[in-house]
Amino acid sequence: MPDTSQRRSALAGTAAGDLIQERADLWIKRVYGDVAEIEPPRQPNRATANNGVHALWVAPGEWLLVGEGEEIQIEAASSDLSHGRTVFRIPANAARQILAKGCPLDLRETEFRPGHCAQSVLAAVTILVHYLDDGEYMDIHVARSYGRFIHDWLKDAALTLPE
Amino acid sequence: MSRYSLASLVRHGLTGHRDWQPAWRDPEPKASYDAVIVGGGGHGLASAYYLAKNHGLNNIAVLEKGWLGGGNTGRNTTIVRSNYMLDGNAKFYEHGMKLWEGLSRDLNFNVMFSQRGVLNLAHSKGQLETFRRRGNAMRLNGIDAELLNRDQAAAFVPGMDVSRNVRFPVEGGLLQRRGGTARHDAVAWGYARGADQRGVDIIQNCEVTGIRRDQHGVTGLETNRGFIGAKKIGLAVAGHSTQLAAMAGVRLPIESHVLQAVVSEPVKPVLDTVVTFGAAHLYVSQSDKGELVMGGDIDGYNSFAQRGNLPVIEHFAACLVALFPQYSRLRILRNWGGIMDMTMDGSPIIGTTPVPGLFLNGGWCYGGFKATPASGWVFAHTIATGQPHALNAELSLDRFHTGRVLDEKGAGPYPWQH
Amino acid sequence: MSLRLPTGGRIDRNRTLTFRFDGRTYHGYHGDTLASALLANGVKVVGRSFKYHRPRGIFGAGSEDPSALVRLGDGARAEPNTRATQVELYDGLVAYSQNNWPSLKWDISAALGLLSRFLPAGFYYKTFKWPGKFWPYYEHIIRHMAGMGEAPTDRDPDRYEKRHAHCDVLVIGGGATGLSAAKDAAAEGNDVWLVDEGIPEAPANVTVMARTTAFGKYDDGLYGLLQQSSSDQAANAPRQILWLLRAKRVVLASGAIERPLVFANNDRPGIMLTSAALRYLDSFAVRAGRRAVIVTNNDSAYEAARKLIDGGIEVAAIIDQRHMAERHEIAGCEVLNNHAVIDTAGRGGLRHVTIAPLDVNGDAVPQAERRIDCDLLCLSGGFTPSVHLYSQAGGKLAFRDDIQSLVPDTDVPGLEVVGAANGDDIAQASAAIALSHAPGKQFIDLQNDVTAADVALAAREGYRSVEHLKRYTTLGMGTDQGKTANLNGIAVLGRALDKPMADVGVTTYRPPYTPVTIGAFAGRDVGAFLAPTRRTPMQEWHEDNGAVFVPAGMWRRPHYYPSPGESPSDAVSREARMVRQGVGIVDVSTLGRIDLHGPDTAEFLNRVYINGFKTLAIGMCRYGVMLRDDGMIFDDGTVARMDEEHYIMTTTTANAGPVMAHLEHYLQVVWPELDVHLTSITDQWAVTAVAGPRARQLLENLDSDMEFANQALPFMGWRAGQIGGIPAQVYRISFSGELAYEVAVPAGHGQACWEMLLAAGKALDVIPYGTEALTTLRVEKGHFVMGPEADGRASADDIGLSGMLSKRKDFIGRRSLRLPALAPEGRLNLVGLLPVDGKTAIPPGALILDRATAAPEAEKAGHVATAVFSPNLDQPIATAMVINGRGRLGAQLWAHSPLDNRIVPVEVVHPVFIDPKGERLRA
Amino acid sequence: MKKVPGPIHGSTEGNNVMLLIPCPHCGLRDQTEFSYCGDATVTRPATPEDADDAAWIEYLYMRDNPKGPHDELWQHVHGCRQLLRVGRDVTNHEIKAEDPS
Ligand SMILES: Cc1cc2nc3c(=O)[nH]c(=O)nc-3n(C[C@H](O)[C@H](O)[C@H](O)COP(=O)(O)OP(=O)(O)OC[C@H]3O[C@@H](n4cnc5c(N)ncnc54)[C@H](O)[C@@H]3O)c2cc1C
Ligand SMILES: NC(=O)c1ccc[n+]([C@@H]2O[C@H](COP(=O)([O-])OP(=O)(O)OC[C@H]3O[C@@H](n4cnc5c(N)ncnc54)[C@H](O)[C@@H]3O)[C@@H](O)[C@H]2O)c1
Ligand SMILES: Cc1cc2nc3c(=O)[nH]c(=O)nc-3n(C[C@H](O)[C@H](O)[C@H](O)COP(=O)(O)O)c2cc1C
Ligand SMILES: [Zn+2]
Repeated sequence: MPDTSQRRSALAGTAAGDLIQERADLWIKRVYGDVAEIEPPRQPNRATANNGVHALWVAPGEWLLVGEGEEIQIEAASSDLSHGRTVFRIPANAARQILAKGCPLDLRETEFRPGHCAQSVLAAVTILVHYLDDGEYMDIHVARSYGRFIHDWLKDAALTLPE
Repeated sequence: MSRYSLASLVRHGLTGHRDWQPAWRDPEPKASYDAVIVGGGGHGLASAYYLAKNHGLNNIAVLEKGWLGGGNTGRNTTIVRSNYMLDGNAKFYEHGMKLWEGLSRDLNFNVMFSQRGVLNLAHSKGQLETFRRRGNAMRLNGIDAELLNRDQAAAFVPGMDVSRNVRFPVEGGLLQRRGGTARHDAVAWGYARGADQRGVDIIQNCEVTGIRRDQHGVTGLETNRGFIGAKKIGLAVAGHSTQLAAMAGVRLPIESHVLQAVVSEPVKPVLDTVVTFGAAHLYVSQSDKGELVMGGDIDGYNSFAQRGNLPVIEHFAACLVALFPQYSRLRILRNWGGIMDMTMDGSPIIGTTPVPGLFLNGGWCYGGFKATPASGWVFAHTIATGQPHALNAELSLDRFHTGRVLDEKGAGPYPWQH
Repeated sequence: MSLRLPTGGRIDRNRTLTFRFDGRTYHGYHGDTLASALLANGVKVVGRSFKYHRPRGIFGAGSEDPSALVRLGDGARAEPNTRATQVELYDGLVAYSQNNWPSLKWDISAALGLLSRFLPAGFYYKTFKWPGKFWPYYEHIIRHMAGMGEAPTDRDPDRYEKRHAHCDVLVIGGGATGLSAAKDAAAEGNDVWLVDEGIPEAPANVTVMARTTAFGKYDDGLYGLLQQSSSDQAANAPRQILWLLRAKRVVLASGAIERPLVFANNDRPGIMLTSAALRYLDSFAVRAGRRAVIVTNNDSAYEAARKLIDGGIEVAAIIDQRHMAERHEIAGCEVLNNHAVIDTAGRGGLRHVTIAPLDVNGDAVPQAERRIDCDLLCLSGGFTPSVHLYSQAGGKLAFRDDIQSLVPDTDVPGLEVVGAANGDDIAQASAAIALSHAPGKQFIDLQNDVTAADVALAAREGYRSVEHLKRYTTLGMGTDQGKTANLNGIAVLGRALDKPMADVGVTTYRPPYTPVTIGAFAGRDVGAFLAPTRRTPMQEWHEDNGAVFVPAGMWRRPHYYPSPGESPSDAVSREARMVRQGVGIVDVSTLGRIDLHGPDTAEFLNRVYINGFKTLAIGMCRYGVMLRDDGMIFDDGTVARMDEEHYIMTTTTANAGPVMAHLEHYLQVVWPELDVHLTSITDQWAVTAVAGPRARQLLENLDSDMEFANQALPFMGWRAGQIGGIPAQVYRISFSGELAYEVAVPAGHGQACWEMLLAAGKALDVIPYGTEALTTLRVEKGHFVMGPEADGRASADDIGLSGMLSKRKDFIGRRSLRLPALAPEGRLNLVGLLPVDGKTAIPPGALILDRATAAPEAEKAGHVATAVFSPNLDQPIATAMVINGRGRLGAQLWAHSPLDNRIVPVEVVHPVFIDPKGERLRA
Repeated sequence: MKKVPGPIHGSTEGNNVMLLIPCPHCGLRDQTEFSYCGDATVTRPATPEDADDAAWIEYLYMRDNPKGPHDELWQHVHGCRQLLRVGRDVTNHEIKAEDPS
């Protein structure tokens, strides 16, 4: 199992921001078919959480498991993506304003609520937005190779906040 | 019919321009013609003109459902070039280029053909090598071509950003100096006037709704103005080729897509050539009136709507600002779209069809304006003789039946990727 | 009394602003527009017209104004063709008139006016054809005469933003109608947006967007809005914001625009729309003139006259073109029915107008003409509903005779047109033209200098469709898009053709409603954000160690790593030589990697590749080639079998995305019965290729639990283990023809692994190498790649891969191999080339001919695909695609590169230059 | 096992038939999240080897290209990556609401 503490961030060498935090400690797995160990959401655009492990719907019969602590072992086939993604955690309010500058999702509070998730596009890059249940933060996932680009983009978009 | 000249302009000026004659007549359709061209765009009108001029046919008509030149002829970015790589295309377009060079005088109508050069920019070594191959192929076909390095490109297009620290630095480009632009509407009008003078009936507001045929071939056309008999029918209805061919039971390897264009507000001369951005899709030139005229990729899905959506326009703008950051403060004045035939190999189709007497001129994709004179020339030949001209032999519909396609980009049978 | 009234208006008299126009200093107030401030200062002429360079003044008060175009600002912030009526005044504003030289007052080109009788619409089509070579000179002059303002020459320093937004109801237009619609919609609990070009009132519970133009209606309920920043905005705030608003329901309350009337010399500064004169009074407390005449064809003029009089403007007369039994009375003002203005006079302003009664045909009776002194002429030709967005949305218009205008006629789902935009509450009007035979020009389009005579000429010459009229005369093609001109153009054309206006038709309405800044469309997609850049896990190392980069799709890959003082070609040769002689490492993390899971994966791979995959054993890899269904090579790569139902596929860098989409397409659409899951794992892995005779030695120096001996890890095998504590997979795959391995570790450990490899190879003189050496090595080995050799037109047989084509199974593209075009005879084959003299470089991109001179008719035999200098053969070599090439081995041909005047005799050889038996890679 | 869902039903919510593409999984989404994949009525011969040249050429190259309702494939590339069948009127880009079946 990869040791996340030694993982080199795709943002290494860049200045960290206050508003936009990288979640470098997550493990991520894409799982296919029935997952017995965790109750995944059956509905698209939804995430469930059990014991710090989030299960996000990503495609019919496919989920993304995202965890903070010990990686859980599962029976079902899966692809490890722990190193393949860069995840940004942004206060929900700021995230809404920043994402509006490049992402077509309807993120109005009435439409996109805690526990929701959605895949979309930001500046021509595929993203996944996950509104954490606490209602305070959104996580934004991108493929690692785009991590630096999206980081720069988000930081630049945040420059003029609040407006 | 009076000739156009400086002298005639002065003479008419003195009489308040009251005596100018119509550039073309507005005749009622006859019961039948030796040949009927469907589509009063540049291609249809040029075909009629050369049928009359080169082949002596004068009992012919052009049927146009709307107004002359209101199709893609009236809505394109007016770039004329012959910088093709594959022989089948290169020789044909180069013949067109030669016709362009004498067109204003031939038609006695100034089509404002402006050989200001067409520069395709390369942004990587690999792209430059691809251009090198194309340039060499052009030169071996007797077409002018120059490969410019970055400094030469910068000198050729003053004001262009060739700095290194940009997302897509300019590495050089392929230049065809004889390429350029022309006044698109004038091309339709000039051919219409020339054809009309030679006896061709140009009939506007006449929509073809059906094609009649018997066991020997075509016999005529149903139109909203009644049946019109025709021994031969030439289709030149860019964007609607599949619809018209289907009226005669012919299926085509074509899909209709929308291509958009925009113009900026007019400004004093700033850009003296045609430039294409190689890293993404944008071409830009400045019209004689002063607008920057821009086009790029198709919207990417089938459409007959003659209008497109914002993402493409946003992309044009981003590319323009990348090349010319100083134009960022100019404004877009108007934005429109045209419906284009996109073929499965990105090359046009001119020639015979499986139906005797029915001829097809279509599939022009992004690039049929520049083909107008050559297309008319060889289509007239094909209609008059029943056989393709040497220059359109490879552009036959038949090539799809053998798989011998003419795929300039190697993109395969996905029209939205050509 | 000055032109500015002491009270009234929406200006703040406590905030005096200083601005400059054409170098002179003026003052205005906060709340002014540039136009109102100029008027207040008595400035009448603000520019020159497009064609005849006639003086132009302020004609309207908003976006409809065709003529008050100025250049705003200097240097990098200069903004040509800016409508003075829409510029909010700010302190220090500078503006300049346009289209004149040497000055606004004395403009040389205005002399063209004298020649104008020889320059009717379309004159350029009739002349300048002879002599042909002179056209560039004529064109040069025409171009310089045309154009309007001057484009800035420096990079735009401002920032633009783009925003996506969503709402229930969008109300366009903040006039009385729009406001009440917005209030109603908000009361129903909707999320309501109200946008207006100006500064509308702000009702409660409504998102009000001032200075915001709804410029376009696009598919899917998408409206493009352009929001202009106010002059008070924070310094880092965006200059403009382009909103992409999706509204469930839209209320179009865009009002109506007043129409001018057409008569001789109707373009002088001092002539303006009545509604504009009222706006200047109401909003800015500016009198547009001291003594006015109003000319009208409808009742709205009378109320306007009262308001002007109340505002302190003397109204000398109301000239009503209508033939009416009864005359309206207005105190202190002469009212004339059945009269028209037939001419005007005044230099740089208006001095008097000439009026005359109309005869029964509506023609002026010149004998009865008379003059009225005035410095303001208000035009009141009726109102044209602003139906632009409705028409863009596909709505159809109908002509309403009573108001002489086009109004909405059909339903557009989701869009409701209300108020004046719908033709409601608009005064009845008669035709806007009364023909006079006065000699002056009767302008219809004030910006493009299109006159009634031009329209008549177009009709006479056969340009009778309204669309022909537009293109022949340029009517309505200016920056105002004919907002005040088009209807009058239709009226004049109707007269010329003797057709009712309703039958003339209207030109197509297109976005944008008012011009939109290119920078705003580009938004944030500028600079580094023009397109994404991808970085490999080792990118930082490459940057820190002097790599020269080359773009590869969205990536930037190390091209080569020059040593100090080394030329690029020397660096590449050194790298390629070192790999063949020792060992080198290259970052190949950019190759696409796809995880395939599921019981049917082997079957699926078997259908996707031309060669068989069913026999691939766990622990082994296989090279495969994919075709498109048209039989052309699509991609190549390797597949490793990880487990019973788990495989990993690699693709080329450029095709990673397209291959994924291709696989998904076949899986979901063509063979939905196959149970296979695909996931892109390109980003999960950092992959380094280790190549060269010392590659195994290098790996054996690592701290690893894996064994790399031939028996333990044979050619095309793979193993998993760890390297220095990092989990790793090692694949024995080679593209260079050397003994080689690909070492894959999770991306976060990529740089650590790379550094470990370098350390383990230190004693072996390991070097990092770039893509150019990679190219050299693969050309030496005769490997084709997508692009140069397989360019989308090459079949497997062309490349010499027919041996790989499985005969035992079907696969994508197989059926096309039987098409006549794919029969081998006459096709281009991949071959190698050597210069006959053994030393002359083969020009890249050269064409191959079978003779030394290129007669234009010469048949081409093919082309050079990739040309390199081979340090290992110590001579130039190339791959080429040559017609029937495999049958021509040993033949001499010529590589022609006319672009740089090179012709090189070459010998056709087998494409594999090094180790044709493949002993090195199996070593 | 995955299947291409049947024709998709455009939303008529708010009386606003739109080209927002209705992904049967993710809901109404912006067109920029999708890529176009061509005419959905084109069917690949089940056993290509048995198709004659004419049938194979039909499949590869010939299209109806109707001017009106068009049954087409879009892939939700920036979303669930499923290919969807969408009925769209190509004369006005409206995605048609169809009877659920
Ligand atoms: C935005 C855009 C930019 C372009 N840029 C360039 C460029 O820079 N350079 C270049 O070379 N090419 C360009 N093109 C392509 C070029 O415009 C076309 O290929 C060319 O104009 C086609 O001419 P045409 O005469 O065949 O077609 P059209 O001009 O479209 O004429 C066809 C005519 O047929 C009529 N018609 C259709 N159906 C019927 C019917 N049933 N009955 C009667 N009449 C009918 C139509 O009304 C139309 O007038 C561009 C196209 C577009 C849309
Ligand atoms: N006397 C007449 O003939 C006459 C003519 C016109 C209007 N009116 C009266 O004026 C009253 C108000 O009419 P109304 O509210 O329909 O129109 P209005 O002209 O008062 O308001 C329209 C508003 O829409 C704005 N606008 C137009 N297009 C826009 C766009 N694309 N983007 C952003 N803003 C845009 C304009 O700036 C303007 O503020 C009515 O009661 C009517 O009777 C009378
Ligand atoms: C080369 C070129 C230049 C154009 N310049 C202008 C222009 O200066 N002003 C304008 O309003 N439209 C201009 N147009 C666009 C036309 O107004 C019109 O939009 C286009 O011909 C398509 O027709 P449609 O919009 O009527 O469908 C130009 C079009 C072309 C092809
Ligand atoms: Zn989806």
